Amino acid sequence: MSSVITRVRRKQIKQLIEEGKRLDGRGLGDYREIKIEQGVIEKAEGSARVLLGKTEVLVGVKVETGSPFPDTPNDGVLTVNAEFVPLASPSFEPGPPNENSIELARVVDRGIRESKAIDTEKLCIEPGKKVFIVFVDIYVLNHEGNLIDASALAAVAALLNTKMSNYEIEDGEVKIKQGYTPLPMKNHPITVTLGKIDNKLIVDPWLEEEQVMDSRLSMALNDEGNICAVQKGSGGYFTQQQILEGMKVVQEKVAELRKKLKW
Amino acid sequence: MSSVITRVRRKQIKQLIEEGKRLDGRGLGDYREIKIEQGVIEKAEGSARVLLGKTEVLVGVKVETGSPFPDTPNDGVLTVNAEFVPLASPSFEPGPPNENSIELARVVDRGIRESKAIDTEKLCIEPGKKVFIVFVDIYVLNHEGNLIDASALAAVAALLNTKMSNYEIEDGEVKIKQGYTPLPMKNHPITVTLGKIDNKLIVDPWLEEEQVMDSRLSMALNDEGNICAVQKGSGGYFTQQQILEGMKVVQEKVAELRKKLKW
Amino acid sequence: MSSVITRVRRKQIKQLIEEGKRLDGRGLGDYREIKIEQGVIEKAEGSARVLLGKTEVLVGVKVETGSPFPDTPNDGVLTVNAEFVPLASPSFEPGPPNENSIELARVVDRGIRESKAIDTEKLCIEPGKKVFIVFVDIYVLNHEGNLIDASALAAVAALLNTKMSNYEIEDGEVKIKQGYTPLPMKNHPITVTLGKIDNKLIVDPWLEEEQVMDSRLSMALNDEGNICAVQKGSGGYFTQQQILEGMKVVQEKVAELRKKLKW
Amino acid sequence: MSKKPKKLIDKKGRRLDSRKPNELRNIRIEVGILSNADGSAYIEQGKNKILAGVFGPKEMHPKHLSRPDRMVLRCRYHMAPFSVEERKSPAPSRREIELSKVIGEALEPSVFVEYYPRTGVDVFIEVLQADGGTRCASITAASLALADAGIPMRDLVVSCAAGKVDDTVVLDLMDTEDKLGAADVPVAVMPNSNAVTLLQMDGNLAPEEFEKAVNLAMEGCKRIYDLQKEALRTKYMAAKQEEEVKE
Amino acid sequence: MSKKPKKLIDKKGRRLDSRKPNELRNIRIEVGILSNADGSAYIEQGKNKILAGVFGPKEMHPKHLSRPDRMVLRCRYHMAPFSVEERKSPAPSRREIELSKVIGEALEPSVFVEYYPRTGVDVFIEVLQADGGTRCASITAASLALADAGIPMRDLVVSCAAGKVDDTVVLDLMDTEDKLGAADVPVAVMPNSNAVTLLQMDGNLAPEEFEKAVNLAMEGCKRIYDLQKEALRTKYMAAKQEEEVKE
Amino acid sequence: MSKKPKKLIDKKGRRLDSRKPNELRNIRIEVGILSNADGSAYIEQGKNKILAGVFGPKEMHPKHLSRPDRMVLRCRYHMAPFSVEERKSPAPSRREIELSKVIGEALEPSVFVEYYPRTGVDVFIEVLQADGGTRCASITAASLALADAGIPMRDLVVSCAAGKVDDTVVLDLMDTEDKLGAADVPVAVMPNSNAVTLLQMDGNLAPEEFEKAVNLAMEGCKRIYDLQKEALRTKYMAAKQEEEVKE
Repeated sequence: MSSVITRVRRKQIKQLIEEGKRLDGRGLGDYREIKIEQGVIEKAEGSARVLLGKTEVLVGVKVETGSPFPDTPNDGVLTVNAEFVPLASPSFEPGPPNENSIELARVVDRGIRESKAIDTEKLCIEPGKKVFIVFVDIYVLNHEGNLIDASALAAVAALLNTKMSNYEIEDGEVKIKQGYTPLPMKNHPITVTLGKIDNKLIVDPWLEEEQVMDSRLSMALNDEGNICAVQKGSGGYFTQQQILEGMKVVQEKVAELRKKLKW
Repeated sequence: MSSVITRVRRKQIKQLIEEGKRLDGRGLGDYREIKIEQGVIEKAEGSARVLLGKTEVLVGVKVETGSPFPDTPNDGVLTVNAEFVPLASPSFEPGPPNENSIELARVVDRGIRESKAIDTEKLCIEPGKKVFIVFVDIYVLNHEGNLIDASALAAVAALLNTKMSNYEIEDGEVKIKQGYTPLPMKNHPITVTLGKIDNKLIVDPWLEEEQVMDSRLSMALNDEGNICAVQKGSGGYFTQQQILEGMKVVQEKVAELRKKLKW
Repeated sequence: MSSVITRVRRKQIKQLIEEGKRLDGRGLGDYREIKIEQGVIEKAEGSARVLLGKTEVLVGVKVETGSPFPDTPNDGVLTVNAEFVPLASPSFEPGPPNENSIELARVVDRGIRESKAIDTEKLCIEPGKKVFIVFVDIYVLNHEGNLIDASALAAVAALLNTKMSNYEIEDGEVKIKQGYTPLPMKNHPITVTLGKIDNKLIVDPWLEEEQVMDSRLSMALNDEGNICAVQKGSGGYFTQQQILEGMKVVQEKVAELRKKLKW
Repeated sequence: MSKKPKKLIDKKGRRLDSRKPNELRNIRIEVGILSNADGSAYIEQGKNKILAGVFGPKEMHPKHLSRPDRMVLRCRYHMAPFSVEERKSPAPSRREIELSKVIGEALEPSVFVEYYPRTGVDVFIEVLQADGGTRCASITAASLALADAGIPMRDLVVSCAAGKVDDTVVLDLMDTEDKLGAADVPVAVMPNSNAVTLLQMDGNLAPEEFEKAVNLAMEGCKRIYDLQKEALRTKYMAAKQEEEVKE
Repeated sequence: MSKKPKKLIDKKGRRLDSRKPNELRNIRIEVGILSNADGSAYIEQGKNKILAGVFGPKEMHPKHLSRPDRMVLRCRYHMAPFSVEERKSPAPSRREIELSKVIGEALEPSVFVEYYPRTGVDVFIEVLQADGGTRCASITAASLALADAGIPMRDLVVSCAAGKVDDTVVLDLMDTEDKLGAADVPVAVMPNSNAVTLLQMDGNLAPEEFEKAVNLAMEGCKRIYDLQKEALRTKYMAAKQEEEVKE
Repeated sequence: MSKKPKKLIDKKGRRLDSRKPNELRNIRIEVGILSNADGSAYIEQGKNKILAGVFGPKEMHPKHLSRPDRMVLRCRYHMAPFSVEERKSPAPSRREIELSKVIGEALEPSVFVEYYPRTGVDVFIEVLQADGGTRCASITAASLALADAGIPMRDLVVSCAAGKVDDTVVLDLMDTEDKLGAADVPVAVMPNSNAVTLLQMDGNLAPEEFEKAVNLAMEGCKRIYDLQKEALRTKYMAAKQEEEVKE
């Protein structure tokens, strides 16, 4: 793997962070530059591209009809999938989703699902029989670190951009009508990820920091500022104190990110 | 594979068997201690755990509704699956079933199916449309040899322990009612496996004997003492004489095992 | 792989072709001996075995009922699959189809599909609900080169040999009646493959020539002499001039092959 | 498969295809018919049509499967999608995986595996048309393919089934008898040593019936053994002739 | 699952199974119960029944996954088909793959991985019956299995969840509470150093509720830690006795 | 897709998107846009949006696929699930597998594979939006990505399709024309030597129409070749400028 970091570089990153600085000039609590572009894939019902520095994630949303789950007959279905496209990193291999891409998809999924971002009841066409299925496909196009925040942001931006065909029920069959309706959204979860390097917490770790950091903590907050999903990852540990401290940082950064996301 | 046996050990086992003895003190025709425990998994419709010496097999039975096979529209469906759980042996790898676990499942399946142990006609809900499907999942928890006999015994014990929800048909839909009915059983096949080591037949070979033995022969007998399934395995050969001799031993041991299985 | 060719042999083949000759005595534009045998698998609805020299391909056709594709509700379905049976060549591995067998199946499929060889509208039982599905299974039994031509020929021969059960619709159910009808065929595509070795075009390359040749070009022509499928393969290149020249050769050879295929 | 005929054996003791209870189906065997395999054989037994091809001895892939003291014999039994009534998916079924295992185990005792340590031999069996008893016919053909490949062997392995149909023990069951009969007992044997290398059974047989079926199957094996040897001889003579012509 | 009960906590503050909000379920732990694994443990927590087995340190397969400076810990969390209401396919689900990853990451910080470079340790977890909180109980058992295998460790890892049910923060959610409650916060910790090695959450919690839940889960972990140590001691004493008997 | 328009070409000879028969769609190409790939390019051709990334030359994994006398070029063509009308499963389809093969074979003749024996180059193509002619646009982009990676090459490979729509031979078919037209002839070429490295066709063309289509496609290729070279130049100038700024 060509992305393994040298010992010297490792030391340099740690030393800087000790001093409250970072290799790319950011402060410990700073995000890289964020760009959000919606509607980039015209053939998808919704889409958004997020650039977090050089990290690039494209999310496409397709809306199709299908069967509801037996235990939620009145709710549409949300499906989140993540592809680590092999051109995005020498560490990505072509093939079926692995534990890393599955974790990413499931963390983004939990943020959306637990914040009840989509009004799934409005996606019911015929209770127990036919509902809309919302496919959120996360496509990682360039991996320079912090895929979780970029993907979560792109997913919500794409959902906000999603329009569904109008329809009528005629003799039990769904007939597509003219015009579009936006996907019914009730909430807008924002996820912020922290890295821990030698007991310092940093925001938005980039690729080389990810290779140095001891541990990672991601939190998704909903519109009300409540926590709706948490994921500690990448080995290592946090003290109880660091978790609470981290929560404060996350609250601050969520407010910042939320401004980027217009709806 | 750490379970490969040394040459010295191999010689020792063979020599003892030549003398009619076995490493663990058993006679050639003796089973290890057998323990059968039913109802160990409360969430399953039926379950049983069998200990054959240190060999441990857990069988869980789930009963669900589904479609019958087109050529047997009036019969419920039996499905037997075996998992070689990797914590049971250093020789088990995680992954999809391999030829060994598939053979085990199919041998157990044949014993149950050919003896008509389950009254599958009573599992029909609506001919050609809806029947009960009985899933028998064999879970090998510790592999110390003779998985076939332990699994076959655990499967029948679990089926005898299986209760199904009562139901009514209302407007073509299956409605679950209160109470349970035992799974309709008509027969109780018992399987006995013999090993052949230098022309001696032994009963219930354990792990090290399996690594030494030339061949294996398993027979399932039904309540009437008829043979309903046979499987020669593990390479090697039997003479015609040994097969008939083996059949006699099996008849004897089946009677013995049958006493352990109360119903 | 035992089928790799030596450097000496390679040189010899090239030299001969330079002189307009081939190792097995053929001229550059000659096919190996072709044998077509139909109806070799009685249990299949249709079948044919083609020998192209020692290359042997068996095609079996099964006709079953199923659902049409949503965008062609009035058409039966054609499915072509190719198996590189491992006993046919040391270079074939058991396992799911690989890029080579998929390419073969798709090239044969295109020839049949684009020439509209099968009258798929006549395979419609109930528009949008039930149609006949024609499974064409290409089974490569011995690989001595030019699998495309042998397979395409065997596929059409098998389709011409295919008979379907007569049926009636009774209460929306398909009832099989006595007797058979031939599969409705409208066209008979013939595929010819050229190899390019040092700027010479050869017809029907056999195994060793395939290992020496720079590139391959296959063309399927329909009854009217129109081109319905083209596939350049195996790396290398053709000049524009060679393509047109090749087309002429193909036209000639198609006429020759067509005579072998009686219908 | 749809409706069970009243009788599988008629009043005169004849079976559906008019065979007597202890009669084999027509058998045709050819050896050495594939140009790429190191050894091969083709068998027709009734409507069964089966090809077997052998590659090896050769280096094992992957290497960690090789054994320092012996050759490893691997076997794949596979059915063509068009070989049966309803199209079969080409992906190996659980049945095919089990049969691959027991067929390999039936062939292995006949091979001097210790002659070629660290190597592997692959036996590939393709059922082109199936009509009951494919595992037996596969073993009969595969053993010839091994011999044709020049693998050193103790004896040929030959295989045949017996079973119970209506109330009679019969030889060499065809598909309908297999499906509607009471029991099927496939047996494989090395005739020289009477060593049974495959024995399976499913159905319902009293012990004495089982014994009778095993005996009948062994009897059938012996008859097929003659055909095996004849096929080998034919191949050998043809090869010899070809050589002589060359000289 | 069918209908939501009106209340998950009754007027007296008791939960569906009559536990108090900060009460653990019954827990039973056994260490060293498998004969083939290098280390093993079994846990029952409420109706959860979970087995953990450890193999290693040993050579890595495939080799290219080994690391020159450390041991690699691999973890597989797997549910038996009969462990849940509706039969689960034995193929690993996306949920099982994610949990395998986070459980492995929760265990790893406790292991001195640098002691055995180039080796691997496999942790296999089998959920035989599931009733909410399986990932936590799995970690508790797997850490004991690692200790039983003699893997050098800083501390045991112990795990427990807290969550919100109706309006109350409660400890150790069972299945119904997990499904119908407002939030679930599984936590794993090495108690000696208060190092949190697993933290997840889904649901909806105000920040102060989240803090409360984390604290309550840590509290639960400490109580289970005592049971873990007790189980290790029992195993150790039994092993010692056995040895003395032998001598 | 639902209903076939009466005419794909109107009375004035204009196509559905008002192009003339021999007119290309709008094309936008960028080179060197990915930070991790050794080379990369992005192309928009009509509504097609395609990314290509190249890694290598590098050691081959698995090793046994490497070749002692040459570099091995592997290619994966893949469509994003959201790139087409109905969501596509991310697992590679048979179509994607065939296209990966022919695209790789179209690119390979342009590379001096003998310069780096035993190594491998991976070409990854991701179709983010598909609108007909993706294989051609993919080749155009992938060849630039190879050049951007510094792989030694004889020439760029450029690709374009022609086809027959209604009764006219037209250039660069878009999706609707591809689906409803009479034939599609994708061609790839190294313009310096006029070497055709990809040629496929499906539909129904008289020989003279086929010849005309091939000629028109070659003509289109030449025009796109200019855009390719321009894109490379732009990348080169930008890189140079950046370097100068640094100095």
